[in-house]
Amino acid sequence: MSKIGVFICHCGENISATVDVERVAREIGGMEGVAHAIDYKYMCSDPGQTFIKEAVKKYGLDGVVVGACSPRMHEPTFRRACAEAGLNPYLCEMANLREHCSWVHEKSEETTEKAIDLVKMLVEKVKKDKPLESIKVPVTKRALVIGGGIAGIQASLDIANTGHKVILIERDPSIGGHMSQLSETFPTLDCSQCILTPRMVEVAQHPNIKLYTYAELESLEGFIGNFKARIRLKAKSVNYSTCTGCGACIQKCPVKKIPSEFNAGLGTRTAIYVPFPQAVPNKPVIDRVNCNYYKRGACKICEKTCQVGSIEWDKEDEIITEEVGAVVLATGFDVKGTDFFPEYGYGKYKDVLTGLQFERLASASGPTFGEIRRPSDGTIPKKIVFIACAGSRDPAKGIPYCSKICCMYTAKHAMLYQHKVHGGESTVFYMDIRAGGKNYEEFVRRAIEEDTVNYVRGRVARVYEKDGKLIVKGVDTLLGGQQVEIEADMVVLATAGVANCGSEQLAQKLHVSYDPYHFFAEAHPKLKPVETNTAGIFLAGACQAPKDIPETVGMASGAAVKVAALFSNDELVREPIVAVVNRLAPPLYSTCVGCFMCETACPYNAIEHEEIKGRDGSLIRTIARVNEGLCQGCGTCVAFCRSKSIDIQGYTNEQVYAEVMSLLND
Amino acid sequence: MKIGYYPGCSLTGSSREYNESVVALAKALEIELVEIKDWNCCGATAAHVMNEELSLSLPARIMAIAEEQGLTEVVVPCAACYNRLKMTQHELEDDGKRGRVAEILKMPYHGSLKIINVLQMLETYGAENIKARVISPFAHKVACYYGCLLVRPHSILQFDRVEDPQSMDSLIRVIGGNSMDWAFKTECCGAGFSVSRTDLVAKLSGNILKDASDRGAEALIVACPMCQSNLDMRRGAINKTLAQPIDIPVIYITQAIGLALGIGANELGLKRHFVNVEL
Amino acid sequence: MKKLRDRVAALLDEGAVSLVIGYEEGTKRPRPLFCRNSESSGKLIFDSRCFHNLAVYVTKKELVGKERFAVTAPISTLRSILQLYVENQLSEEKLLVLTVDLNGELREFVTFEEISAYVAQFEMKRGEREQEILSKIEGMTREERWKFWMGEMSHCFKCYACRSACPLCYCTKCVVEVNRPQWINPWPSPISNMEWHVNRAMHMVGRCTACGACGDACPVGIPIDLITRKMMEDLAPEFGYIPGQPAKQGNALSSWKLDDREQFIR
Amino acid sequence: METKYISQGGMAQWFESIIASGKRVYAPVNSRGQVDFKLVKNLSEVADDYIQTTQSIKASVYPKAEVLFTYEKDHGKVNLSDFDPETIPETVLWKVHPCDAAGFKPLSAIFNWDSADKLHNAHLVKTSVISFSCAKADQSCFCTSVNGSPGNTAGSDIQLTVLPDGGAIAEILTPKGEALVALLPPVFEAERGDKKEQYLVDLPARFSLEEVNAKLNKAFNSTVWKEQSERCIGCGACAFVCPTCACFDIQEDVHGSKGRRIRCWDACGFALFTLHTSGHNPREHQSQRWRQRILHKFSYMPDRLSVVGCTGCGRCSRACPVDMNILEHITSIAKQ
Amino acid sequence: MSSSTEFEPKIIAFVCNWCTYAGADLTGTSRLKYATNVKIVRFPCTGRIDFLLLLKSFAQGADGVIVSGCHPNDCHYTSGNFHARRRWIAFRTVLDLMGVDIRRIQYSWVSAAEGSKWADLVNNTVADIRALGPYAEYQKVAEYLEKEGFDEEA
Repeated sequence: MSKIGVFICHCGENISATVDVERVAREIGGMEGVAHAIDYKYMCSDPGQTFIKEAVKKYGLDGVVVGACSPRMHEPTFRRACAEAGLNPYLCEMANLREHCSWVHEKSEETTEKAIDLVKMLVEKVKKDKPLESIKVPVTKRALVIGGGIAGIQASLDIANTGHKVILIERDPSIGGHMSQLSETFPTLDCSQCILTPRMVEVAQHPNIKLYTYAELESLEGFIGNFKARIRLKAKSVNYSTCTGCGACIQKCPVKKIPSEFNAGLGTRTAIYVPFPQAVPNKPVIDRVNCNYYKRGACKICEKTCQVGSIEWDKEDEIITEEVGAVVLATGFDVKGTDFFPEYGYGKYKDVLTGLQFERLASASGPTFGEIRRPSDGTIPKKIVFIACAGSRDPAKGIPYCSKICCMYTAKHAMLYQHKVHGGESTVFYMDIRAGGKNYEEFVRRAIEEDTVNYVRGRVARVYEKDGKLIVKGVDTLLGGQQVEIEADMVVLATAGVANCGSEQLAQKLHVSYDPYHFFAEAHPKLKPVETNTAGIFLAGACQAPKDIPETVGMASGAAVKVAALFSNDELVREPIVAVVNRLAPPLYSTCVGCFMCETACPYNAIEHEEIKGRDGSLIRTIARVNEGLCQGCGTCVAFCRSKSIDIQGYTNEQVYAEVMSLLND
Repeated sequence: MKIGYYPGCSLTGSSREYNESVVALAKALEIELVEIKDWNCCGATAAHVMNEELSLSLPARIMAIAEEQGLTEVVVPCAACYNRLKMTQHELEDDGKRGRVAEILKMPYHGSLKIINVLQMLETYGAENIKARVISPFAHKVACYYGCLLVRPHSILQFDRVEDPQSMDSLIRVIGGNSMDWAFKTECCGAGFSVSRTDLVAKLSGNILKDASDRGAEALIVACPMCQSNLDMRRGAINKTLAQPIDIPVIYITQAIGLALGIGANELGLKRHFVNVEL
Repeated sequence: MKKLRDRVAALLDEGAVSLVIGYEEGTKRPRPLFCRNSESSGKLIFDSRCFHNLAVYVTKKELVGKERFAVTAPISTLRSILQLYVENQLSEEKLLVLTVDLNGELREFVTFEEISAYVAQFEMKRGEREQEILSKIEGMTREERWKFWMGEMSHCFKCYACRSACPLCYCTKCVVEVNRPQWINPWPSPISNMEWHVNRAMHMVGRCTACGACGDACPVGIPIDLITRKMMEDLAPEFGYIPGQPAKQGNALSSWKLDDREQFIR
Repeated sequence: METKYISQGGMAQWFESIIASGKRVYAPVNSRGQVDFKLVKNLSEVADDYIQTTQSIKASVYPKAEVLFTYEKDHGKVNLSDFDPETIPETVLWKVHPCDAAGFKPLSAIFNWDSADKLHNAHLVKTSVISFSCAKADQSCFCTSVNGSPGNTAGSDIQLTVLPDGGAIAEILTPKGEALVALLPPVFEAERGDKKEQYLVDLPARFSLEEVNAKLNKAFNSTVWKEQSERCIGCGACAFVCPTCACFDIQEDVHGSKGRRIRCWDACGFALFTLHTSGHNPREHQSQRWRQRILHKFSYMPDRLSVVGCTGCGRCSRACPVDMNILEHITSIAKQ
Repeated sequence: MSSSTEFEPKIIAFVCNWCTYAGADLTGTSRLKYATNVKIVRFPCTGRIDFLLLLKSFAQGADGVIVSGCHPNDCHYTSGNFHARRRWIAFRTVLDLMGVDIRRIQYSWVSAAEGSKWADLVNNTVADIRALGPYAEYQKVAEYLEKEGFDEEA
């Protein structure tokens, strides 16, 4: 007869507000097999957990059910408490009385009865629980960081500095990401290149970091501690071992009119190019789409000019395989283009720019070498208008969230403009100024007070071009909603920060869930911001949500320490929720008849063939066997097995059957 | 080619020329317009401000009798009527309202009718044979003015682009005209304030006309009787507010195409404009 | 027939095979025969009346023993043998398949591919018994179908002849004999009978070749072969497989397509 | 035991009176292309031109699934409600063949072997059998070889032998029979001296029981079992249609804290019938199971209960999917 | 909820742990209300949900069943929901052939971010099943044993 302890939590009054917890404890106490049932205000608190431990020892419990919040939240907590009290942690189950009952129903008779049913269901399940030992799995102490922006760089350096090997892959020809495109950074206005390039060089020279640029993840198999990543090294058509980075080929390349991605389309670049002067690695790549040789088979000028002959015309994409134990996703974010806004001219006005394009104008390595000039006619704009919240906080455009960094970089842009264009007049149309970081508010105040930036609180209805001027029609809600019309020379839109293109496909390759806006979903918004639901895969930076550089770096270091923790011991302890094929005494040996339908169903091909031989070595039967290292415990094989020969620990057929029966009968 | 035709009050009243030009053009393009028998007023923008049931029942009755007369598709030249009919069709997808309106009408309403405006009709049925029939190309630099009701609310009307519509511009190009890029395509002309607050109409329409003439437009092309009357009939009040008067004419798209197809000015009703039309 | 007998006798005499499974004349109709020596091959017959699906014996280890054996197979047995190959129950070295084709020629097959090629010529059609009952069922409303099957199911007394007669039911311990938990109530009652036959149909998804053995074996004459046949006919186009001609790998139920039908999923 | 005559009209009226008396009447009915015993309300439903029903009438006294007792657990206490014999209604089995009627004896022999089975006996007490002698038979019938005959009255309360004029010779054999006659005594006229044997089918004996019994005592390890049972696919059809097979399985029908203990038919032909929890199976091969079926009926029961476990009805041969003809097998053993 | 004599359907929800269970948690955290008739059973994946469980639920008195998991391509185990979807197609075909009322099984995809979709799913399903009424047709048959001469009433 099982002796089960049941502990009903009030959760402050989150549960007790609508569920009569005393009655639940009382009725469950009377159930068959329940030796001890109490209710307490905070089960997850220390006193709460000590109740459990004492009860386990005092009553010699062989099963514990905690009726409280979602098991996704505190199952580990209570299982650890049981383990400390000497009870096998897998004999402890949680009934979700908060999210699935008290919070979603009114206070009524039915709500309490439902709570009782839910607890009763788990009591029946615990009766069928078996003690399980966690699985030890070897850990490959090498990390894969995807994305070479500041997030990827910081994470790689931190992991490498703990002495573990890191593989950093970056899709573009050089690492640096969006930060390398910035001129200065708020709130200190220190030059972005100056604080970033040393880190980039450190990455390139760090003994523990293997850097693959112009490379993308092809596929990822395996599981935490034992991932196998296949990486596609896109053909660079330049042999990096012989190339000295002298740049002669870049000068000579005849194709000069390709819009430069690095300059956000303002400047141009050649077919064989290095994205920006401080690029790491500082060696060129041939853009096969626009290169004359690849288009029409002619030219080859760069080959002629190269003294060391490092042009490799027919180099193919190469796929390499790396064994890694953890993955850090640092693929960053993107900004919406001006063509996304009908009211600002569908992107057809040259002098309506995005924040990133303004950064490039302001940057010394930009197309205008730091001077703010109009892309249309190259003149210096006397009047400039910045429009904050372009696309962000706009449900009609499908982007209801705030992109967090635009208020700050808009203030910075205005400040830079005032410093660079004396006598210039800048206006910022804003809804609210969000400057919550350290020294952020002071920075914005400085822009308003010292640099005389004219802040107008109101939205801009339309921008249209007339005689070379951009007519900005807005409203000033602080002056009684008076309509404002400015004839500006340049308009800068602080466009919304969105997920990087291709993030959805990458998430599906890694089985990481993502939110409706294709940002990667963290395991828990408050308590697990750097982890994902997929064990062993961590998040850093704006790929999780738009954020500024300080937060990104903090998060990257957070992800790095998670990886370091994973690598701190040689073996990884894994949940024993894996499938097992039943074994019986001879002559049957197992009810499995070797049809191996489970093998075709298993997404992790964790099912192997096991040959049963008699004493004389003759083959008796071939049955299925589960490789418990590979098995992730999805249970698809269990529901497929016709003879019910395979079962999954933690959700066995008996347990699940008992749960359903207890729900439907009283 | 047979299509249902709903002229609406303004086309039989203050904007008769729009009706004449539509009928003339349709005849020239061998499109047979079957006017809905015993049609009633669509309630225009006034109704839905005062009484929702009235504003839904009036257009619903039009569509119900059209369905009863076997029509599957109806062209509605007036932007306001087109807007009301489309909006009503959308509102009546909600069973509750549909039930209530069915009670009022005491006749079946299916909501399967296809409502199109004059631009859509010309695009789908006329595009090729307009091009083939152009006799004297409409070689003028014009500004196409869409007004507000023709393209909004976009989520329901699903017609052209909201901020920078192109359908009239492309038709003008088909008949050899040069439609220029300007900023007031969908700015408000003052609409219903024409009578109560003529000063507002003068200001708003004035801005529109000023921007068009500053950019050298020889005429304004419209597809809505309300806009036409504000920009044309109120020209006197408008010119009072402007530094120097503007005398560029305001004609309908159907009239412009009619001219290109060689249809006579009288037949197109070009003689009825306040600002006389010499094109 | 004579060519078949001589060939079998020769095979047995040379010791090429230790057993030949075929048909012999029975009380009312032909019945399975197990020739272990050339004398008994004289009783072999092979004509259109031979109905039993001999594939049900090829997976019985105690019967066929360890050495190579042969089976004379009409088209229904051939299809079942293909499916058994796909499910790793047979090995090509152990089984020799004999059949008499349409124009009376004796054919021998060893590999899966040979059998597949031969089977591909035969089209799978409903007999008029199946057509008559199935068209009646297809015309019924849901309530009528429920009443019809419940009426039929009340006669079933769980003798499991359908399971024993089916070549693809080769499990040593069937799900109905699993009692922790007792998924399907083993005692005869309309609901447990229905649960048993739904489960049987589900275990036949993508596998059943509509040979009719189950329907023929049912002592109380319930048309259970029509359940699996109708399921097969409905799901074959849906899952994109040709019944009776299985692909070498995988099974229709345990593979999937990106664009599987899902209008019923909210 | 007295012999009477009952006219065709008299038989119909008598049938009405039995129905009117509220007894449950089962009779062979031709439905779904098969003839089986079903609850009938009037004589017209009863089938006539058939040799044998598919299933025996065993189900009337040993249902294929019945509730032994129901229980309800209530916090440690269990209240149990036992099987109540009163719930079994009076039943009359109309137009049973002598081989079925004869089947009750071996069946009850098993159920009263060492402890009297309450349920079976309760059914038996409430059941009265009106058998019809056989005028036709087919090649599967062999009642004459197992101490039976087309006119055998063993197990019947009343046996009618239908005459060409539609009336019948009525042999009233037991007090239950008299009770049935008492429902409408006038229809039973005096005996007309017809010879019953004339109307019985002539069925020559195929083998002698003693000879078979003798051969079987020495045949335990013979190879005959393997040869005969090769085509047997191990289903339960023969056992379930057999009037004398009595093996059963105990099952549990649980609904939360309430439940019922159920007895249902089982068959020695099933592969796992004798599987031990240890995994060992004394009868692992089909040949052993077939041997058990034959020896139980033709050797063990005669030796221990001095009754042959087979009444020669031939149902198992007709129902067998692979034509395991018991008559053919027994005769081949007898001739060895 | 209404505790009047109105029929209160008994509904079981078989959900996958990674998406729908988390979605239901989100419904809780966002305090959206839904009917108490539905009780959730947690599975690691929709692939783990055995069709026999659905059959058993109806036999034991359930009036309706909800089966829900991750959207296609979102499955934590890559293909669990694809396998489940194919199994559901086969299962619905067989059940419909046998005359079981497949309207009582509601299939859906609910992701971890769709808390409101879960609440709507539950409320709509409860309303649909309440409209269909108790599944007496199935439960009445479930109690019968042959002894009571079931086939007479069939």
